[in-house]
Amino acid sequence: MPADLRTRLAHVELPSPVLTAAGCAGAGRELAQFIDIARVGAVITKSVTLEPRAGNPVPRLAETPSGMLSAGGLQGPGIDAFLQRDLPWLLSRGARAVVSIAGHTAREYAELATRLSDAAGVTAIEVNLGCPDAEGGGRPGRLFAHDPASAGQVVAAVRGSGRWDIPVFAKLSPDVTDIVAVARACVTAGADGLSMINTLPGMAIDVATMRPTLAAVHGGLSGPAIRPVAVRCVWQVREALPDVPLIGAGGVRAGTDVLELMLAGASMVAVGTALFHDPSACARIQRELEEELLARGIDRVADIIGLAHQPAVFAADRHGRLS
Amino acid sequence: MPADLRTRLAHVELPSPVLTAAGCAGAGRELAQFIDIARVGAVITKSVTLEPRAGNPVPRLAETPSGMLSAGGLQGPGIDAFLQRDLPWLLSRGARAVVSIAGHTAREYAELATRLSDAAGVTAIEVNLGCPDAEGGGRPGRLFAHDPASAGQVVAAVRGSGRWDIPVFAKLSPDVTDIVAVARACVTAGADGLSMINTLPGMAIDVATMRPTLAAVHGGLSGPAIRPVAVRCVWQVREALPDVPLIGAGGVRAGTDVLELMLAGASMVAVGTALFHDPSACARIQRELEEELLARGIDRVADIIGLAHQPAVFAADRHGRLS
Amino acid sequence: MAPVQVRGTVLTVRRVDAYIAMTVVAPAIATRFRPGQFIAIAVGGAQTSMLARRAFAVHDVRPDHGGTVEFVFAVTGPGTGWLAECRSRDVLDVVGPLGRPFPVPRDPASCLLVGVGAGSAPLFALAARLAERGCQADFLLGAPSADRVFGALTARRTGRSAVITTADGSLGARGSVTDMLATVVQQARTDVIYGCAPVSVLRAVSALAGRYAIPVQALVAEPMACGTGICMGCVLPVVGTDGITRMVRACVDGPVFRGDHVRWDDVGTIPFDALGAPGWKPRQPEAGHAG
Amino acid sequence: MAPVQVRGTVLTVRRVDAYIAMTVVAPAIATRFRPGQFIAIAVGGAQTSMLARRAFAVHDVRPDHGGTVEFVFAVTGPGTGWLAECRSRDVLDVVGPLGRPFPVPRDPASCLLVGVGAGSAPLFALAARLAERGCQADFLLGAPSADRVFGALTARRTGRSAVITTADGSLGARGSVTDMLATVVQQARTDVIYGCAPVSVLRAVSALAGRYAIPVQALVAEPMACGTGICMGCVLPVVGTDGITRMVRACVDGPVFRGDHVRWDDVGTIPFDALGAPGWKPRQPEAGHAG
Ligand SMILES: Cc1cc2nc3c(=O)[nH]c(=O)nc-3n(C[C@H](O)[C@H](O)[C@H](O)COP(=O)(O)OP(=O)(O)OC[C@H]3O[C@@H](n4cnc5c(N)ncnc54)[C@H](O)[C@@H]3O)c2cc1C
Ligand SMILES: Cc1cc2nc3c(=O)[nH]c(=O)nc-3n(C[C@H](O)[C@H](O)[C@H](O)COP(=O)(O)OP(=O)(O)OC[C@H]3O[C@@H](n4cnc5c(N)ncnc54)[C@H](O)[C@@H]3O)c2cc1C
Ligand SMILES: Cc1cc2nc3c(=O)[nH]c(=O)nc-3n(C[C@H](O)[C@H](O)[C@H](O)COP(=O)(O)O)c2cc1C
Ligand SMILES: Cc1cc2nc3c(=O)[nH]c(=O)nc-3n(C[C@H](O)[C@H](O)[C@H](O)COP(=O)(O)O)c2cc1C
Ligand code: FES
Ligand code: FES
Repeated sequence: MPADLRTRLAHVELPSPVLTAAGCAGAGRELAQFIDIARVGAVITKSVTLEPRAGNPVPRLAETPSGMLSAGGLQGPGIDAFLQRDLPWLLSRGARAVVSIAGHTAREYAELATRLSDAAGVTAIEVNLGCPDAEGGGRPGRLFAHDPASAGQVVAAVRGSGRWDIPVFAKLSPDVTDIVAVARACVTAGADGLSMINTLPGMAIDVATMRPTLAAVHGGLSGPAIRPVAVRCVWQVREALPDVPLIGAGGVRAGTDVLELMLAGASMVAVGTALFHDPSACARIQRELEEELLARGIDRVADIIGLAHQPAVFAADRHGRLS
Repeated sequence: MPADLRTRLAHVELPSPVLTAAGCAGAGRELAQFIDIARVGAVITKSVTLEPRAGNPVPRLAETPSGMLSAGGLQGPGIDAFLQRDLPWLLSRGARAVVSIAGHTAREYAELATRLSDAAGVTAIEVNLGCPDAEGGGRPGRLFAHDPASAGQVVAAVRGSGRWDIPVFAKLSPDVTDIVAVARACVTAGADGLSMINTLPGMAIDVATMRPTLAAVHGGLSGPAIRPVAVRCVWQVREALPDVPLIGAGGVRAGTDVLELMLAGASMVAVGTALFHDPSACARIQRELEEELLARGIDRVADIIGLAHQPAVFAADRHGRLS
Repeated sequence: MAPVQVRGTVLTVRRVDAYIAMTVVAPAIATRFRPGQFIAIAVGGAQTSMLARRAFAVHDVRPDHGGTVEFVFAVTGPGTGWLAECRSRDVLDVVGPLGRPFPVPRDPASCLLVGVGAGSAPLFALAARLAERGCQADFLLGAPSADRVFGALTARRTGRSAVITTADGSLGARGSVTDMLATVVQQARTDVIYGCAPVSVLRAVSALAGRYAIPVQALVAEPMACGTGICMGCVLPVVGTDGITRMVRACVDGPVFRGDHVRWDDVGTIPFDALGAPGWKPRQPEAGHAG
Repeated sequence: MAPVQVRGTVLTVRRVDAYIAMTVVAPAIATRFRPGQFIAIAVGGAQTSMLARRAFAVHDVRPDHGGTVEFVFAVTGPGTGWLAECRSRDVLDVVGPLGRPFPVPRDPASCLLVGVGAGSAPLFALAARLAERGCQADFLLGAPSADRVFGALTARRTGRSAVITTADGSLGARGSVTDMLATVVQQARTDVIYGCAPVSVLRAVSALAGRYAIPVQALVAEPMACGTGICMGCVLPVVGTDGITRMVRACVDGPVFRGDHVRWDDVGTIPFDALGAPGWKPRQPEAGHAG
């Protein structure tokens, strides 16, 4: 009997803990050529902004060892086109939509949340805090996610504007000295759950042109290269806030990677960069996850959430040590 | 004619910008079986502590995609044995020794610096700030490198105890919200140069045992996976402090990686994890670097330091754009 | 038809001058393929450190073994280096056919096919399809040197005419395809131009075609990471029929574009008037919403 | 003699039951090799994502092609999986011979060679060397099942005696090598034991040998990342002749250790009395420095 893959996104039930990560699957349309997106836990959409955005010039992407640097600049059609075209399409395919939102000010986030509340069929909102805080002053390039207070303000604004029954997940960045402090601030401000990690700030220099490879100079590092950082962040936040549901992301490429992040404390896991490499990754990973659970005699995927935090004896005792 | 690889470590001249990174080449003895360590720019030794240390239990290492997680716990013989055995051996081979030091308190660092000042032949001191601050209070696991004030205190203590003519490099960690602030504090406290990056905090979970892979639970991520983070840190610090010499490290595996970090602003580049994979990496990388310089018509490696910060036209103009 | 993802067995690997021609068994791709489309291949094996797929224009499809796909490449980096090491019976993860194919004229026309380097590869399947439509194909192929002109012989054998240019003069005329373009267009009385070449060449081709009022279909082979439209890494500014410039994806909306629609001079930038560019404002504010 | 790093061409790849035996041309390693030493191989090719070298005990060296090295492995993960795909004429980056070899008795002695799984592989070169010294070799080989007993035939052909155990009873006695150990030691009047097996088995072998006051030389094949002594990833607690426990590197100070020197029960820990353990104090404070 295949394992029960159902998991809970706050009060919403998902058929699988495997989601697509924001910005790595558009609004699901392209992947639907390769897999049945109704069977994916949910599609986390590309972060949607109030206005259409043309994004950054190319090169926007650079391959790095087991990773990818990207600086797309959130190109997208804006919330109007998203609500008219993308969301209905996703729903028509039977998929669940977690809508990621991005703005320059807490007000913009709030407005986006309001707009989403008027729309039917939004499973959850993911608040992309990895955006420069236009009013933050101080250091240029400072993100909402860099500061507990700014992060909390944005979350509170969204919570105050969105519908009470749409769960709000705050997406954290790993490039902070203390991620737990930011996590706490978001939960205190009303986040139903947390999502981590966004990309790590990185750079590449083209040794032929002797200039930064990306047109935007700086970019975000993603892919298997950063998985150990994602596991660490999920572990730390789970340790501090054991009751808050977490969406883990960062370098997931195989079923065992989902296991790893769930054992660390994630209730759901999002697949990002791996989709560029394998457009059917979500379906494959889900299959691999089922096989891994079967091999361990685990009936319900929900049983492994955070299991690695338990003392060794107990964990081994419950599910038998494999070797 | 081969390119001139000489570079300056503060007021000391090195025959090559390619060094071994702290903790990844012991004190040079093992590598000397494979390469002539006198031809390496310098050997940065494993961080030496006051007392002998047995380190952490195994597993201490875990392979990750294009990276390595490690938590060795600074196993080592202590400063006495180092000065009696390791340093003289290095000098007898004609190698230059940059001695990395690690402690729990600023006093310990100061004492180590004093001991090194009494010894002959120390080319420079690298202050490993990636150690838990025993007196830091607050968050457990807080490193000196996490806080500008603590980092500055350690550097000041070392500067105040060591010989004035031995350059002091402060080694920074990348897991901070604002690495430039820490860099500034170290320079203000008297560091002659900065070294970056130390490992990124990470974790892995063994999906067979369902427990953290490393005995120490948390570890440091190194290897090519983190190179984009290293390039970004070097770039940021160079931008803020253009006159401070930098030792770049993080994922260097090939001659082009040295170029990349030097173009970003490093005067020297240390090779770490790649040595596990290829014990003759330093010699090979040096050869590759010479070839890359030759192909670009660059006579002196020192000319490329920070070149990627210059406007595109100028950089291209000076050295001809390759395609 | 929608692309598919298959595990295709390598059938043959041949050296062709400076190039490698690789044939992979992939019936589902071969049957769907139309000239101008490309495939995206995962490189580096199971534990690969290279996450971006490598895109290659399809050179040819054949019915043997249920359907094979051939592509031609030069080793220019680690991905193509790995591919070059593959041997017969190795298995590749291939996605395709991807992108918008070359549109072909309904009625017989005089077609000029311009290719530079490996960019010539996709032109031969196109020529075959043009022949089915009763079109004439003239070739204008260029490269830095003789060994990097792909398909000169085939062009001479199958084309109505074939002009070759090399930068070092080692084959055909010394110079670049753009030097010969006007001459060839006039001699061949070209009705439509198809091109696959670096952007600088495609720009020149499009400019000249504009002067002669000839339509151009340009295959843009700019860097891509996914090939399937999700990474947004391959955008270029293209003017829509509504006159609005949008940053569109070469892998989905291309790789074949109308030459007069691409803002060649602005490739690599976000033109200030592109939809959603910084400071951009909708030209017709929605009535009633203006505040 | 110091190890070398070479690029060795794969000569043959053979399946041997559940194992793969690979022979690599590496004269400099072959001539330096002594039984018990190992090699460390880089896996995954030029752009590999796998940075740790994979360690393999040398099974055999031969003089052909200037000197070849053979090792035997099972596919247990991505590194061995990649190796298993290598074919004749591929080139591997190999470092070796590494580590402390098996010491051999000066005078003829009755030697028992205990191997589990692929751990049997290094015992045959040892047996040959023991024979040169006029020693007798008895074999005690075990594995989970018949196809994972390596070298049963050779053991029977070349050993004075050979006892096989399998967990499932598919070959020889049902059980593990530790079950048969006392019997074999008594029957063969063993003077010295050589073992290569998991730590749990080596611990049992050492314990039994202790009771019989027989020396044990144990080859420890615990996880390693570099094999050359620089990563400090392979340490285990070993008691020195001065009675002090130190965390020593299996790759440099081993892989062969005296069984009675390894603190088997404490492998995987830092014993509180190990030099430099937390709270550890030198037993003899230096005179005059006590403050
Ligand atoms: C639609 C299309 C069709 C193509 N057809 C062919 C063909 O028929 N024959 C051929 O030899 N080449 C073709 N290319 C170019 C080919 O994809 C690149 O040469 C190849 O990706 C280089 O990979 P590399 O790892 O060897 O080199 P590197 O330059 O080291 O590649 C490194 C990275 O850059 C990306 N990249 C670099 N240049 C290109 C490029 N021009 N296109 C796409 N990605 C790039 C790679 O995906 C990778 O992420 C085509 C490209 C496109 C977009
Ligand atoms: C001295 C020595 C001799 C050995 N001799 C043999 C032999 O003759 N035949 C054989 O089949 N195997 C031998 N091994 C074990 C062999 O090295 C591992 O099976 C192999 O490294 C596993 O790599 P993998 O990627 O396939 O598996 P994985 O288990 O996925 O390896 C992942 C990581 O763990 C490390 N690792 C895991 N297990 C081991 C291990 N036991 N030893 C070293 N590193 C490990 C690898 O280096 C890598 O970093 C020996 C090990 C040592 C230390
Ligand atoms: C090209 C690209 C675009 C991304 N866009 C977004 C985005 O719009 N919003 C967001 O919250 N995260 C975005 N991310 C971050 C991913 O959602 C994810 O958090 C991160 O890439 C780590 O996961 P991965 O390693 O599986 O890619 C993007 C990542 C990439 C590579
Ligand atoms: C096993 C291991 C041990 C290390 N030990 C030290 C150390 O003792 N002191 C120190 O400052 N850095 C230490 N480092 C960090 C490296 O010096 C280097 O900064 C980091 O690994 C990034 O470089 P790399 O990617 O080339 O390894 C260690 C790294 C590894 C992998
Ligand atoms: S290559 Fe990824 S969107 Fe075009
Ligand atoms: S394996 Fe690296 S020190 Fe032993």
